[in-house]
Amino acid sequence: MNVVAKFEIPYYQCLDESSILHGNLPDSVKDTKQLVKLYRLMVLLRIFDTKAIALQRTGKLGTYPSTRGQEAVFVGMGAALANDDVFVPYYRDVGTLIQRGVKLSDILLYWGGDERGNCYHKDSEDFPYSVPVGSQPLHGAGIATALKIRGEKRAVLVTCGDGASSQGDFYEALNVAGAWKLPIVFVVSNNQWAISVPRSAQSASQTIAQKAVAAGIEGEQVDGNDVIAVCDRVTLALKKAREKNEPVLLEILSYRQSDHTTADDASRYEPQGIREKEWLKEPIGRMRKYLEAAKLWDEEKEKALQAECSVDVEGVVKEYLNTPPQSPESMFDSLYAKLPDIYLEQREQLIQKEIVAHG
Amino acid sequence: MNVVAKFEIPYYQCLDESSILHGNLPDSVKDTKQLVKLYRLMVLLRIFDTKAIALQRTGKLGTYPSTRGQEAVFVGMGAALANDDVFVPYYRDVGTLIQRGVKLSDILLYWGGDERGNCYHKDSEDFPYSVPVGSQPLHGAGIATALKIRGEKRAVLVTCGDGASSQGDFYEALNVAGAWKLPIVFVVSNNQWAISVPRSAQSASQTIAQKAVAAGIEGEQVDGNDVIAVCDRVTLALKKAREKNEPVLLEILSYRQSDHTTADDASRYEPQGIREKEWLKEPIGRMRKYLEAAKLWDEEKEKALQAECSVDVEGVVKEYLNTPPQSPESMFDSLYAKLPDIYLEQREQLIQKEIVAHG
Amino acid sequence: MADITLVEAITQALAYEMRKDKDVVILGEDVGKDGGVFRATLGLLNEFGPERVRDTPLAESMIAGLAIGMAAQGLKPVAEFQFMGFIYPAYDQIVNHAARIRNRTRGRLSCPVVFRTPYGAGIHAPEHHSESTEAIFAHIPGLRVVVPSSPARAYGLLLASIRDPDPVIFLEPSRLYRWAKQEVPDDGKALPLDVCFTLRVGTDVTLVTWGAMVKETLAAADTLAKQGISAEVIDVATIKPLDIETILASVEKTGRCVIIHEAARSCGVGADISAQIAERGLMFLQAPVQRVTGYDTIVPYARLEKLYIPNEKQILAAVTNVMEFA
Amino acid sequence: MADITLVEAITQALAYEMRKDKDVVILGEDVGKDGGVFRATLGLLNEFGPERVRDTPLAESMIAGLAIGMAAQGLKPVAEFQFMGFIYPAYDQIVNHAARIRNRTRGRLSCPVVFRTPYGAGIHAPEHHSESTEAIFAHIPGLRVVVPSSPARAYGLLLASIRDPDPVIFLEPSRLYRWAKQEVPDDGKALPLDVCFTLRVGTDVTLVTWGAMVKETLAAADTLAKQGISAEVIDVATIKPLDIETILASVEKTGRCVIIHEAARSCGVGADISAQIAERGLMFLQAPVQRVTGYDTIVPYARLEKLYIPNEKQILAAVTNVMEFA
Ligand SMILES: Cc1ncc(C[n+]2csc(CCOP(=O)(O)OP(=O)(O)O)c2C)c(N)n1
Ligand SMILES: Cc1ncc(C[n+]2csc(CCOP(=O)(O)OP(=O)(O)O)c2C)c(N)n1
Ligand SMILES: [Mg+2]
Ligand SMILES: [Mg+2]
Repeated sequence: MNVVAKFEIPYYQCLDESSILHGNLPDSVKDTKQLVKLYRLMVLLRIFDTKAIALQRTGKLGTYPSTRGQEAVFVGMGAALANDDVFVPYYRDVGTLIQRGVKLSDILLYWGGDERGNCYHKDSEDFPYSVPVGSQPLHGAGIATALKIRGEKRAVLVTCGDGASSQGDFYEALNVAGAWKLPIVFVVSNNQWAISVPRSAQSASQTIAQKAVAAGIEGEQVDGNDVIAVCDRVTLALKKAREKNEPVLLEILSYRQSDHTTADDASRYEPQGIREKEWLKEPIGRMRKYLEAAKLWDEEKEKALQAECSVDVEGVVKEYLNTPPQSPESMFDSLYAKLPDIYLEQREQLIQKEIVAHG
Repeated sequence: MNVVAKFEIPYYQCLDESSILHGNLPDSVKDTKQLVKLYRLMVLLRIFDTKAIALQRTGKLGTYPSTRGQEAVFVGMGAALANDDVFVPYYRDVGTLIQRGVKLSDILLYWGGDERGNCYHKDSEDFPYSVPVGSQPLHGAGIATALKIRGEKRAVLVTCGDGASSQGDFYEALNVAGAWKLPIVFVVSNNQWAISVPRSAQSASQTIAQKAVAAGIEGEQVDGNDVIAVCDRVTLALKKAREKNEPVLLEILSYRQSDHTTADDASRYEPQGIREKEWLKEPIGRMRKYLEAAKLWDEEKEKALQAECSVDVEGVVKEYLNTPPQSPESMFDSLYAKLPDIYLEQREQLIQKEIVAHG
Repeated sequence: MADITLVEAITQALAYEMRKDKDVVILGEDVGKDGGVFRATLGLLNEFGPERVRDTPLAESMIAGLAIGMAAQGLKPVAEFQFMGFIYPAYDQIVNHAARIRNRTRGRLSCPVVFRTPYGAGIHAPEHHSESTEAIFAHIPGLRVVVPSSPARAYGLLLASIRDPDPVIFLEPSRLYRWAKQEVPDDGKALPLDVCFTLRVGTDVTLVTWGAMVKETLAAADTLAKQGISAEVIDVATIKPLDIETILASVEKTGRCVIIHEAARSCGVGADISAQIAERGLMFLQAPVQRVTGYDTIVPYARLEKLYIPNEKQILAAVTNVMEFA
Repeated sequence: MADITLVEAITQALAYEMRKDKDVVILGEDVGKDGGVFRATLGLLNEFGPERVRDTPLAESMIAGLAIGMAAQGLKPVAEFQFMGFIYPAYDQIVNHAARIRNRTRGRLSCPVVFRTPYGAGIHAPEHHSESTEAIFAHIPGLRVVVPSSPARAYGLLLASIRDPDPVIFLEPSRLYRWAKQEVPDDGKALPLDVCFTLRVGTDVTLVTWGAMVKETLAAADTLAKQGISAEVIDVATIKPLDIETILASVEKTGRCVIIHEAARSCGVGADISAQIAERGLMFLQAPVQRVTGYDTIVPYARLEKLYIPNEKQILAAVTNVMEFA
């Protein structure tokens, strides 16, 4: 017996569970303004999240998936992206999206059941949320193919959950990214659950990062409660993608501190005590403690931030609730570049139906 | 940075390119009768293969995929299977099938365009050829699930090509086999080509065996020109599957010494000289040389075998050519357990159509 | 006996058959502890254990492929897809293998699988949770397609589907999951898999429908009755094979027909029914068959979905059309 | 100018558009050096290089998913599936994403992809190489479905499909790939994507067909002409959106209609055409519309496939039926 191939999966953390920094601050997050910005965004996210859930509970929003506990994952990724990179999100991300110029009110609009929540700004090349789990890594690979064909030095960041890593499309995307040397970074936000199915039941693989081995690309695990590590590892991976066309798979480990969505009740299946235990590693408190120790943050600043975020979120909610409805015929108006004539009659019937319904 | 996981991919060979045995004969192939049997089957396979291609060229058979160069893979696997294991083949396998009680004439019938080539013997639980590349590993996993639910100590062997290892279904099957600890062995017969696409263009992974890492199961590479190694590694893997519910992925390396099928022309894309170079490792010559050195074989035996196989194959061809045609309505008769009444009219029309056509 | 909902009738049928037949095995995403996102498999893990109620990794093609292998071994898998919009990754396995294994082996192997999934719009869910694409299965030889629309029919048709030796696509209208309750004796009695259900007998017009649209259609029939129009209401229920005889007999009697379905109009199952009536019933048709269907557009997100779904008014308007045709 | 076959016309269209528009990129299995298993992309790798003529790993969902991402970036991918029986793993990506990206983003992103694949039976290939399942795409809003049946139409329709800003399923009848040759000027002129082609003008009966069945239908029209029956032959060519007006106008003129397609009968596209004629043309129909179709069974392996495919005799019999209807 000879050994023909060997692999190792590294794990990265900067700020440990006790908010102690190991080594120096990495280049990408060295700037204190950047550190504070990451923190502020995480706080905004959590306040928004709480509000969104409240809106859902009072019938003002549809099903909504909480980001609670995963703030560092999404905020860290968003901060690592360059403006002209292309982002392909999955449905749980709010923190990256807001750093891509997407309005929080649009995110509410989306979950409120209005397609216009996916419009973003006109020039955005980012994909909207993709609901079918695991379908978006291939879109990311396609975008990366286009960027590479054109010789542009831009990268793609595509995200999905741990459950998504069981989908065939996920592996196919990793594989082609390796085979074609595509400028793409795959992030699996491993929050330990796919609705009621725990990570351990998804796969016998010790890590999700090692799924990269199947594609002959690099894979690494990152502490997803450590926004510094997340931001840094994603930054480096994107750089590698942009400059060397080397795709990377990052498994970012955190914990879903919530039900799967507002339609779910995790108490049915989540063993007691885990959530509380995992809470000790939670990203916002960890970062705050670090910032305070570094004299970059204090109680007063915190209060001001909380107040500011609440006001912002209230404004966002107002904007959301005041959005005028789409016309019924909008159902047809983006179906094709130009609606084929044979569907015009249906479009007309639809308008009549609406008039009758409200007339 | 910590390392959280490490992996190694082993490579197995018993008989090297010069027919030198490294180490002792493994237990599973120790018996000299077994050695000779493996050789004889490989020779039969090659004679059959040559005949099948000739039949196709003269319009007596449909498209046919040659097994030339891959005899050790299929013969070795077949010898490793226990009678009550379940086999799920892909379309290129003849060598395992004949060891499963499938008649060579049935294999011709199949490629001759007759579904009855998939009937096998009534009690067979084996799957027939599956044409959609990469679809069969999931069937294997399903069969293994059934065996495990019932607590039976049987295993499943499922095969596919190197191209198939790019399909999502392939990874999904490996993954669930690991997650559910299924009694299954996956064999990838890596003949270096998927029609015109070379192995190197399928995936950046250094080996296909390492795709097992993604699923948290064992993976190994085996010399596919060495029937002893193939038989032994498959035997051991099946034992592991049966006794410990530990799935294994075996990448068995050989070379496609032919066009993809009779419908293909490899000279369009196969670089000159490779095939000849690879021929030096070819399994039948390698084994013969070993057997001769071990005084288990000689020119006379060879002549007798060749003659015997040719006679056998002629018989098989005769049986094939003399098979009476299926009735037209057979098109309907296995569609459902009982054909729903509304299709009876179509069935009747079909019978009439046939009568008109020949009347 | 308490009245139960459609989804409870599903659970009841699953439990009944699992008690009776140890080969019945459930698999799907979140079917275990969670009991499925609609609670259709609630309590089954507790009663039958994790070998027979299997939470799968998240992969629909895998769910179908596993079920096919299990079924070939004589198990009777009931595979759940979380929503019909997520069945498409399994389309290859279902069409290329489930529907063909028996035929491919001339009957040596078979595929007694039930592929269950919630289906249809109207529950204010996100995109892809509102599909009604029964037509893409109804076109495929070798499959059966079944759509229950009441607790009793859900129970009886699911039992029949599990017992059927061939693959069945079993589409459960999620809008009706908790709509109406009904007493459903747990007697293990299956309903036939290729006979339409005549829910109302009538003489003036035949309303042909299935799935959640049975609700609006029955409401329309009530309204019509008040207007003195006697509507016969047929719940097709078994989309494939399609019992066209019952429909034809009704249309022969009434001379008029409106077909109602939620799926997009073009190449929907309604087209096939209409075509068959036109082919075989032209002589007794007193007006062209009308279809009231979903639009040829993507089901909109929650805010507009109600406008997408055909409503009673549309059905009444179509009936007026066929009644007034001259 | 030499006459060329249908498959050569495909190559000619691809080359023309790739020369004109650098955003056109080809991807698929064996499309490079091999030129595709039917040689539809022959020579393109040499002319346009491996960045624009891309051999992919073997995975159809991947091919579709890549094309979607590439298209959102403004490329115009032409993705090849080796046979229609292997398009099913891509069904999810096509239906849930390609068909919906524009609508999902209210027009911000779009999906100008052509999904090409050989289609239909009659070439003595193994299982899964003979599919005609256009109906499963014709039902899906947001897609176009195009089927050429002559070299000239293949050329013009493929150019139009590549230039169209929305996803097109382009089905190439493999039985016709090398059937008839025709002069096809390489002038870059596209044909319209939503207009039927009237191949023969006639007055007694309308024959509606598409794909490989155009061959048998034209033969039947010839035979009918000899019998004194004047048949109008319509090649639908663009299955979705469907130009029903041309068909209705013809049926209004002839009063009789036979629809011919190779796909299985139940829920085939013929049903939708028949239903639309029944809805809107009942007044001028002199006989029930007849469908001549493939059977509701799995296309048999090579030995029996000829019996599966509708033949001229069946078409003539159906015409006799509609002509003699009273
Ligand atoms: C293809 C598909 N199958 C099933 C679902 C239903 N579903 C929505 S989210 C989810 C779990 C996803 O888990 P994971 O990928 O870990 O992401 P998370 O929600 O935990 O962030 C499931 C099964 C879906 N949206 N798409
Ligand atoms: C799903 C699917 N896609 C495409 C094809 C067409 N096809 C048949 S064999 C083949 C190559 C398979 O290569 P590999 O898996 O390496 O097996 P090999 O034929 O080399 O033994 C292809 C693309 C198919 N049969 N199924
Ligand atoms: Mg998760
Ligand atoms: Mg190969």
